[in-house]
Amino acid sequence: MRREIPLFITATTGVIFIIAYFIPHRPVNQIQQLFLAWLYIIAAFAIILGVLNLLLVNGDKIYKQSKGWGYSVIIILSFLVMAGIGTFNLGGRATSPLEEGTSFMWLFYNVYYPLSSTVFALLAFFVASASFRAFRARNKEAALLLVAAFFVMLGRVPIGNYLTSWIPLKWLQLSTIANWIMAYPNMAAQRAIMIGIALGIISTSLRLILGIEKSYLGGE
Amino acid sequence: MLIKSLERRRDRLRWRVTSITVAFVFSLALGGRAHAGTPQDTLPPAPPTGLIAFDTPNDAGGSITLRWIKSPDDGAGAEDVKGYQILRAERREGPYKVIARLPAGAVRYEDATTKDGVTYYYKVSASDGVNSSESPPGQAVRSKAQWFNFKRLNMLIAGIILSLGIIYFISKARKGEELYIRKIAGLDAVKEAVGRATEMGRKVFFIPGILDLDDVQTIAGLSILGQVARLTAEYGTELEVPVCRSVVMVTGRETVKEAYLDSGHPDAYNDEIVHYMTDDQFGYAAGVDGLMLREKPAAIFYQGAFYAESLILAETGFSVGAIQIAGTAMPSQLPFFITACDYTLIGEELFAASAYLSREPRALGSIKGQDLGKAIILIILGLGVILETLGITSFSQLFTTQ
Amino acid sequence: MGFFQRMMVLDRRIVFVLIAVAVVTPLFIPFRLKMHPTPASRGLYDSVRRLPRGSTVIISGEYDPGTAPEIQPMMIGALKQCFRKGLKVILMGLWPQGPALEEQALQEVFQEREFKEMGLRYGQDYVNLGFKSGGGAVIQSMGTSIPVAFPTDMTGTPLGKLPLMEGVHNLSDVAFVLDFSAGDPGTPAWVMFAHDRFHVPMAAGCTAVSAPMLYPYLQTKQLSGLLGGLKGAADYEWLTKSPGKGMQYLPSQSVAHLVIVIFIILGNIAFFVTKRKGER
Amino acid sequence: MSTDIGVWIAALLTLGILSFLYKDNPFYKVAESIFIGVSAAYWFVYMIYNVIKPNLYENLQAGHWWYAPAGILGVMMLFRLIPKVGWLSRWAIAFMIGTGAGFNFILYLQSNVMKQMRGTLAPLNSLGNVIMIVGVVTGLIYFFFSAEHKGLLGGAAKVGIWFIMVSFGASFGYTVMARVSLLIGRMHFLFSDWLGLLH
Repeated sequence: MRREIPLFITATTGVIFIIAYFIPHRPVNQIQQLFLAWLYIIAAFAIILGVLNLLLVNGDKIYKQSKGWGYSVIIILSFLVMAGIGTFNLGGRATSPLEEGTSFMWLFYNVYYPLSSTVFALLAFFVASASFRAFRARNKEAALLLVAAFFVMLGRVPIGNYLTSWIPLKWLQLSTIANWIMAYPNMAAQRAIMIGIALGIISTSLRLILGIEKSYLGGE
Repeated sequence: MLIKSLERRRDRLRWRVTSITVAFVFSLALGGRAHAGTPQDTLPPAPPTGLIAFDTPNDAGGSITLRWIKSPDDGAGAEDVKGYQILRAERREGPYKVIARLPAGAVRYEDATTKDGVTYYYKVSASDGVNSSESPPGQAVRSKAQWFNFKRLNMLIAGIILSLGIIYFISKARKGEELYIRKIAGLDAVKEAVGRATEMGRKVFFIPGILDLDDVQTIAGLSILGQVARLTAEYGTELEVPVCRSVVMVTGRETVKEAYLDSGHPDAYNDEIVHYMTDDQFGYAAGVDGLMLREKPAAIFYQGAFYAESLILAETGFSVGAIQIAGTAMPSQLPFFITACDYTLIGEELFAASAYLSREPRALGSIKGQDLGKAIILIILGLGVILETLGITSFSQLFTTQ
Repeated sequence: MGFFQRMMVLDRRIVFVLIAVAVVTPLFIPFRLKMHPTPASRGLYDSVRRLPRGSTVIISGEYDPGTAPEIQPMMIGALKQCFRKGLKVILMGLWPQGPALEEQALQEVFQEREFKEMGLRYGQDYVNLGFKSGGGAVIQSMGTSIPVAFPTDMTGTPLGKLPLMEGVHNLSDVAFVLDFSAGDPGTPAWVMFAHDRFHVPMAAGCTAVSAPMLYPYLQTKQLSGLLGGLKGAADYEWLTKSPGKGMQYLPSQSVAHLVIVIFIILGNIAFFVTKRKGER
Repeated sequence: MSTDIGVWIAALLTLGILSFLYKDNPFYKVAESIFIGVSAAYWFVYMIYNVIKPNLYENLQAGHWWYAPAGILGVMMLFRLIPKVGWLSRWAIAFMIGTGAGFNFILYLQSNVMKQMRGTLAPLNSLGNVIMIVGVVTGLIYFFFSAEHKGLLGGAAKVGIWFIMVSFGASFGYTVMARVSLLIGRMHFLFSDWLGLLH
């Protein structure tokens, strides 16, 4: 029963969502709408599960005093502070913590915002150093890749226009070449890749619905 | 048809005559003031004609579609129509209520506020902003839901063909029948890289990506790890697999152990080959970076799902002079791997390589089923493009989806 | 050790400093830019321009602070263009960070006199429905009924109390969708559900990382326009004639690109020179 | 220089993350730990206020009993944290997986296979069309695994990989563009909002 019921649920929901595409009639469309209304709620619980799991893992680290457990304390504390202020809507006169001007939003702008954006900003530095130290035209393919990258990188910023605006033939100017690369060769290859990936996803979905693929059920 | 349209034209003419008479009478009554103003203000536009109302096909009910021929004064030099109003009643004689206003030029409206089973009557009126004129009511109409959306028949056929193909190949693979998959060029490089590490007496590193075991790329990466481990066991080269997920560590250990057993060197295996570092993305990247600088491996494999850390790892790997072989289906990381590594398995090549090595029926059957899909698409593209070039477009129309 | 060999073992922190300088310096020098908007950017601008006054548009935000420098100028541009055209705007997001950043964008727009003077009212001219988990499934549900997916707006007001939502029951009452996304769920979900299944015309803005992958949707007209990364944002500011951060950042972007291209060329020269020496 | 405490906190946290560039260090790790905790809290609060409250709680309160199964499945999802009844969470996971599979099967077939194929069916009457058709066809051939890449097929696959490389070049350029933009955004914050050197 531990495996049969989940397999049955997967198969039924999957089939309902497929046939609802072809059959607009009751009750199929109503069942689909009901299942959808459930889905966001269950998806929200899945995210809450992830949050609780993070707390448990870090709580465990603190309990066992394993390496770097001090950072786990910081993780849990900062969670508790922000989640507490948000859930109980502390320190704000608004009816919802999500309104502008609440303490929760203050934390969002002054703590979450800079941290989240700086982590991504780090990557610019790594791209720069890898450009210098690792990106090599080691074969014909890589050389082609880099040449296309040059055209796009320079053609997409004003400096590319200044560098080539003296060329009387418009189609030889960098921005025109970049537009052309994006709209034709890039688009064509991306489409081939897109179709390939889509076929892979279709086949995985089919295997899931038919119960051939059941790795999501885990061991046992 | 012809008679109908003639009748309509006659009606319109008659109507026009009356309206002109009315306007004339009015203008007399108003002491000829109308002549001084703009004449359109008193002359309503000719009404729209040929109103048809029908249940909207291929839908879930609750909708009726209307079509009409626009008023002859709409555009066509007269420019006397500012817009149309849709009127609806539940009895032919009314009362009619305005349910929508549309801009000039409209010839179609979908009333999506109907109740299934209720009989409705519609009228369309053309208005010049001051006066309006109504069409005669259309025939009685009811909305209902349909049991099949025929506009989507082509999708049904495509879905069935593709599904049957995949199921056929999976069952064939399960029966143990030999399914051909071409050799993936990158796999030859694996042997070469491990060989070089052996010659130089340095380690081989294997990084199975940073996602958990629920990602297919990680699973594909691990089956390549099996192959690499078999080679290091045979050649007696040291292997190191730093991972960032504890579940991946457990499965990774099983994979490597099995490979060492298979190749007859169980004594060379120990659990420390596969070791956990940290779950955190950049912490992991920094940790592996440190390991690389210390151990200076001669060959590094990156097989699995990668995000931004790909760049940091591949750069350090390059700087210690290792042969690097990557494989991932992460589109935004592939360009960086291609320029920083010696060989890269691109997207589906990773899955094909893993199926090629593991001979796992599900994976193998799926690859073949997808190939069938690609073959069909290629044939359709070939045929369709030739026909399009010859000016025949009806073939392509078959593939338009709604 | 030769010059090139020494270059190869250069501490990467020196490269870090160089790129920081390349990015910061142009911020201090005012440039006057002449933009050449890409056809894809123009497509988005034109399709919003052609919408009849008073029609309802959905603007959805799937991005977070990490990608805001690229997407936020687009969001601001879209709000400005829609408000100027007198369009009714429904804001929402499939990422929880989206609605908060949309609120920030609104505040920034209303700081400008032009928009302050319009006297736009919440609930009447624009609403923010907030976030819902479930990705594309949310859009599918909106196709049949928006109130089932969003019983309330972001701060808990029932949709029935918002005048703007009176005539808007499902996606067929929406004239256009503008989606600004930084990943998954994002633009592909909107294309698949809103455009392909419910036939609502749409255009998108995305981070530069995902732009190349979305080009196939442009050719098939599944998207009527696409803003890609900071360049797309700057194009949009140029087209709507309201310069903002997009155009302000572009000079830095130019210099950084040039520096990176030079880095790659130098690195490759060093690589081939040392390799040839090694072969000898 | 700013006098706003919020800006100062934001600036210090920004510098904490940037210190990773020098090397992995405690400042970075503290900033990062705060990020992990705060980000989890943000998601948590949004789930409660934007989903659980309006879609589940208020619906149940209004007597919409048909939302009850969603609540039950949702709670079952959380059982995963309790080893003894963890298997029950599979029901909820199965529901999500089934929905995803059902949707994906149709959506990808329609939007990313059929519509893309339809878009490629064009007459060979312009250079653009020729490039598009050759690129799509040869690209698909490159990812065709049932035949060896020899002869005509091998040639086509070779052309396919060139197309793929050009598109990866475009991705490369665009990704670099994205990373740099984010850095500019942060630098602008430091020099303008915090230090007040820029306007």
